[in-house]
Amino acid sequence: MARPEQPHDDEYTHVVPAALYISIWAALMVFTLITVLASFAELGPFNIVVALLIATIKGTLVVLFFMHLRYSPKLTMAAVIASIFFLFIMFSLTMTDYLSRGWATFAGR
Amino acid sequence: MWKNFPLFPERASALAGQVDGLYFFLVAVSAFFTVLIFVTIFVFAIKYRHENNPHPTPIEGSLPLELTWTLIPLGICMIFFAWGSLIYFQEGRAPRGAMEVYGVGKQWMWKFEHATGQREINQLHVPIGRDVKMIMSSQDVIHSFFVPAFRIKADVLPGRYTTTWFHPTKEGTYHLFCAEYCGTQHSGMIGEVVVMDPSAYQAWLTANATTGSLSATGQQMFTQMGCETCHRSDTQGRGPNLAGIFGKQVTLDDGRTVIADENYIRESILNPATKVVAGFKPIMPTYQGQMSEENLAALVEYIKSLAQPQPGSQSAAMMQ
Amino acid sequence: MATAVQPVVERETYLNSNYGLKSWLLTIDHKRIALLYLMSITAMFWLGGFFAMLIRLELLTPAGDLLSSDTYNKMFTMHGITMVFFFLIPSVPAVIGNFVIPLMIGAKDLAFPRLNLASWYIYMLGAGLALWGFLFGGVDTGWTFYTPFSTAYSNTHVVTVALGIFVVGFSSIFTGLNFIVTIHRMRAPGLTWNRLPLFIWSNYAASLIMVLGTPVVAITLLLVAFERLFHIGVFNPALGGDPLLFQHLFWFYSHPAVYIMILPGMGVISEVVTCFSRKRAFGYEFVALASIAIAVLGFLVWAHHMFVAGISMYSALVFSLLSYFVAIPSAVKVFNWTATMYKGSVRFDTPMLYAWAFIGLFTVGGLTGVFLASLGIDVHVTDTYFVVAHFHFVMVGGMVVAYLAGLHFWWPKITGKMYPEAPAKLSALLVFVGFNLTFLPQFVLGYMGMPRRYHAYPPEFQVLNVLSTAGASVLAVGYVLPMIYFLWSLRYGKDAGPNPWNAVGLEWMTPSPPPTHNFDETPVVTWEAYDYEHQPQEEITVGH
Amino acid sequence: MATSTEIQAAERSFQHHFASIEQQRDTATFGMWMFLLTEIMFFGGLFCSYLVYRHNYYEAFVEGSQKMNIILGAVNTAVLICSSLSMAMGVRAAQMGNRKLMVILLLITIVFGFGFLGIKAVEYHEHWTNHEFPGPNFHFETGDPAHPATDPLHTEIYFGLYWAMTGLHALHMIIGIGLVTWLVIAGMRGAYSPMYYSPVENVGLYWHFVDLVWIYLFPLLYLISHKHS
Repeated sequence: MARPEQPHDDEYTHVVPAALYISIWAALMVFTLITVLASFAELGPFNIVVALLIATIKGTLVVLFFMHLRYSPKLTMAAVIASIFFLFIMFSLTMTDYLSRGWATFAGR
Repeated sequence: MWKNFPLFPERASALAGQVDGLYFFLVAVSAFFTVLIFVTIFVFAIKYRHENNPHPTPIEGSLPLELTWTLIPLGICMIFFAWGSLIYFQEGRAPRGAMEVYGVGKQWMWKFEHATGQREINQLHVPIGRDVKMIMSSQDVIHSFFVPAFRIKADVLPGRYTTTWFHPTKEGTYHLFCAEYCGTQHSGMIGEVVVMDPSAYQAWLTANATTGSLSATGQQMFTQMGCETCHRSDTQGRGPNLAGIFGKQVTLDDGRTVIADENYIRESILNPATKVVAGFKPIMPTYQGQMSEENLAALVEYIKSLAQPQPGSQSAAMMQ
Repeated sequence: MATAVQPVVERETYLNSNYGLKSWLLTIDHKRIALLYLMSITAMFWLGGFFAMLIRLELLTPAGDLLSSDTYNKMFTMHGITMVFFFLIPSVPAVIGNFVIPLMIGAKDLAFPRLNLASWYIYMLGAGLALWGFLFGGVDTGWTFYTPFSTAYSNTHVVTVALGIFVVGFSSIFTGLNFIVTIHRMRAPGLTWNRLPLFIWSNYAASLIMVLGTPVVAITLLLVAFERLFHIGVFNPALGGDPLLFQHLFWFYSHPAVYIMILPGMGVISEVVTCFSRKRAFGYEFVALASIAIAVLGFLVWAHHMFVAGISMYSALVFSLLSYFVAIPSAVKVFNWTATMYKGSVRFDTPMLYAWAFIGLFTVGGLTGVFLASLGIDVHVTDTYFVVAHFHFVMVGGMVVAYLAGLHFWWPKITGKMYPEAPAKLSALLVFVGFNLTFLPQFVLGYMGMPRRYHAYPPEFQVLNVLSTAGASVLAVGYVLPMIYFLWSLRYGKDAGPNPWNAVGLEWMTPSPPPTHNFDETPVVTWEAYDYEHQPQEEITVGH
Repeated sequence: MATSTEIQAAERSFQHHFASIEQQRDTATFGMWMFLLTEIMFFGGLFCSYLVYRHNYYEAFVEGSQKMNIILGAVNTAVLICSSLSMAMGVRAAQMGNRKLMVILLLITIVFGFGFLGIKAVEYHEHWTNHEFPGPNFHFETGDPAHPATDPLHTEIYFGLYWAMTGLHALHMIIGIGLVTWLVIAGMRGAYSPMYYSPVENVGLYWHFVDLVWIYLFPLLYLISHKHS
C-alpha cells in the first residue's frame, strides 16, 4: 500500500492554517451578535429573511472551512447540494398546499 | 351469490358520465399498450428463441426509438392530465346556488342536516336534478364521504370543513361508504343516498319537518349568544357587519386577504384572533370547545344566509 | 468437469471457510450477511403471507364472520407493515444486492462490512419490536398510521410498532449508505460508470431514496410516538394540529419507498433479460438514467396519495402533473427490455419466465398508476380496491416476481447448486396465473366502489372477492414450491459451476459459491457491460 | 515524520478489502458525509413541520418565542461555535501528528459540549417550572383569558416543536460528547497519526454538523419577533 511521504501535500488532507480557523471563529461570533441585534430591529417580514440569511452565511462558513468542504472532492459537494435540493423539495412542495388552501373554492359561475 | 353480479357501478350523477368517459379512454390506451407489450414479448420470444436464432445480432440501441417512446407516452399523459384536471375542478368547486347539506362523520355513523332543518342518520335524501353541496366535518378521526354512483369522494376531517357536490340524475338508492379507515367499525360506517323525484322529496321534507330551518336556528343562537351586540347590521359595530360577507374577499389586519368561505367563518368563531378583519381589534372571545358541530353548522348557515339578496330565498328556490 | 480422477480437495468457499453459529452471527462477509437477511425476510414473508391468507379468507363472504372487526383491522395493518417494511424494502437490496453488488463491481466486500452486519442486527431489533407489538395485542392503524386515529383514538400497540419501524428504518439507511459509498469508491479498475451492470445503477438509485427519504419517515413516526406520549399536538386537530401535515411527511418517504421496492427489482430484470437474450441491454444509457430519474422524480409526487384528503386543489394540480413525469422513465424501461429481446437468442429458463411476468405485470401496475395520477379518476378510485390492486401489481407482480427471478438467477452463484428446472417453471406459471386471478378482479371491485380495509361488504361484491381468494390460494402454492425445491437443491441439486448461464458480469467470473474474498485477484475491466457479443456461444449445460 | 509505532498503528487500522489506506480514508469520510445527509433529512422533517405551523400560527409562535431566554440562547450559540473551533483545531493537530495538543483540544471540546448542555438544562428547567412543556400540565396565558390574542393550543405546538427540535439536538450533543471521549481515550493510546486519523476527522464532521443545526435552531426558535415585548 502506498504511504504518502508528506500527507500535508495531499489535497484531501489539506491542513488549514490555524489563523484561518480563528478568523472563521471570529466571523461566526460576530454574526451571532449581529443576528441577535438584528432581531430587535422591527423589519416586518424581513426579520426572518435577515435571520436566515445570517444563519446561512454562518452555516456556509462552518461547512466550507470547519468541515473542509472547500478542500474535499467534488463528490462531497454533490452530496451537500443534493441534500439541500431535497430539503427544498420537501419544504416547497409541502407549502404549495398550505399557501394555496384558501384560494378560490367556488366555481367561477 | 350469482344473482346479483354487476361489473360496473351505476351512473347516477351528471359527473359520473364524464368520469366514466375519461376512465374508458384510459382503459383503452392502457389496454393498447398492455397488449402491445404482451404481443411483442410473445412474438420476440417465439421468433428469436434460441433454437431458431442461435446467433444474436448485437444492437446498441436507437435514439429515434428512445425519443419516440419517451415523447409519445408523455404526450398521451398530458392529455390525461388536462382531461383529469378539468373534471377535478368541476368536482371540487360547487356551483353557487347549490342546495346545501351539512354532514358530520363520527365513529361510526353519518349525520346529515338539511338547510331546512331535517336531520337524518346514515341516510341522505336528495331531489333529482338539483346541485347538492355537502359541507362536512368530523367529530373524531378522518372519514371519507364516498358515493360510487356519483363518482365523488371527499375526506371528512376533524377541525375544519371539506366540501364536495353532486347533481343526481337518476332516482334510486345508492351506497354511501366511509372510504378512509376510521377504526373498528369502519366497514359498518355505511349508509345510503336516496335520490327522489322533486315532488316525493318535497313530501319527504314535509313529513320530516322540524321547527325551524338551519339558518333560523342559527339566527336564534346569534341573538341568544349576543353576537349582534358587536356584529351589528350597520357599520358602527365593534365587529364587522356580517351581511353579504360570505363568498367575498376579506382583507385582514396584517394585509393578507382571504375568501370568506365556510372554513373562514368556522375558524373565526372558534379562533377569532387568528385572522382578524382589517380595521377591527382582536376582542372577540373564543368559542373553542363550547359549540357542537351542529350548532356551528347552524351559525355558519345563518351567516351565509345574510349574503342572500333576500333572506328566505333559499327555501323559495327549493320550491321550484 | 476435470475432477473425476483426482481426489477431491474441497475448495474453500465463503460457506465452508468457517463453521459454527458464531462464525455466522459475527461474520462481516457480505455474502453471509446476505444469507442472514434471506432467512429473516423469508420468515417475515411467511408471516405477512399468513396475515394475507386470513384477510382473503375473511373476504370470502360479505358478512364479517371469520374474524372480529378488530382482528381483521389488525390483520391488514400487520400484513402491510410486515410486507412493506420487513420484506419488500430489504428484499432485493439486502439479500441479492448485498450478495452480488461487491461481486459485480469486483470488490472484496462492501465499503463498511461491520456497518453491514450492524444493519442486520438493527433489522432484527426492529423486527423484534414489531413482533413484540404484534404478539401482545397487535396494532390496528393501517400501515399508514394516519393521524389523529393513530395518535389519539387507537388503543393498540402503536408506539411499540412505530418504534420498530423507526429502528428498521436505520437498517435501511445504513444499507443504502453502504451501497452508495461502495459503488462510488470500491469499483474494480476499469469499471467506469457506463460499464456498470444495470443492477448496480438501479440499486444505486434505490439507495439514494433510502438515504434521503427514510430519515423523514423516521422523524415522522417519532413525532407520532411523541404525540401519543406527550400530546404535543402537531398532528391532532383537537390540539390545533393538522393531520394533513402527517400525510405530507409520511408520503414524502412512503411514496419514494415504492421506488425503493421496485427499482432493485428492475435491476434484476435488466440482468435476466440481457442474459437470456444474449444481448447488450437495448438503450443501456436510457435504462440507467431512467433509474436515477425515477429516484429523483419519485420525490416530487407524494401528494397524489392525498387528492381527496383536503389539500388545496391547486397543489393537487401540481402533484398530478409531476406524477405523470415519473411514469415516463418507467415506460422507457419497459420498452427497452422488450426491445432487448429483438434479434436476440432467447432462452426460456425460469428466471426469464419470471422476467416476462414482471414486464407484463409491471406494465399493468404502472398504467393503472397513471389512472391514479389523473385527478378526475383518482377521486373515484382512491381508497378503493382499485388502489389495492394497483399497488399489489407493482409490489407483488413487480417486486416479488423480480425477487424470485433474481433468486433463481443467482441461486447457483449463492449455493453452487442448480434448482430443478421443471418445478421451477411450474411455480413461475402458478405465480403468474394465481397473481392475475387474485388481483385483476380487484380492479373491477375498485371501480365499482368497494372501499379498501372493509371487513364486511355489500353482497353484490361477493363473486369477485371469491375469485380473488381462489387466486390467492393458487398464488400461495406458487410461493411454497420454490421454498421446497430450493431447500431440496441444497442437498440434491447438480453442481452449478462458476457460470451456469454462460452470463457475462464479474460475479460469474469467480467460482460458485465464491471464496470469502470474492476474487483471488482483483479483476481489471476492459469491456463494456453485457458484452455478450464477445462471449463464447457455449451451450448452457446445466439444468437441461 | 511518522514514527514506527505510528506506522504500526496505521497498519493495524487498515482493512484488507480496501486497495490502499487512502481509499479507506476517502471512503470513510464519504460515508460520514452520506450519514450527515440522512441527518439533514431527519431534522428536515422537523423543520418542515416548523415551517407549516409558523405559517399557520405566526402570532402564537411569536408569543411562544418570547418565553425564550435570548441571552442564554446566544451564549449557548457562542459556546457551540467555540467548541467547533476547538474541534477543528483538534483535527488539525491530529493531521499534524501533535498527539498531546489533539487530546487537549478534544478535552476542551468536551468541556464546551457539557457547557452547552448545562445551559440548556437551565433553560429546560425554567420552561418546565413555567408549565411550558406540552401535555396535561401545559399552561400558557396571553393577556385576558376571555379574549386571548392567540390560541394557547397553538403556542403548545410551538413548545412541542421546541422541545422536539432542541431535545433531539441535545441528544446529538450527548452522542457527540461520547464520540469525542472515545477519541480522547484512543488518542492517548496513540491510535492516530498523520497517516490514520479518519475517526478524528469524521467525528469532527459530525460535531460541526450538530453545531450547524443549532445555528439554524437559534434564530428560528428564539428570535422570531420581539414586537409585543
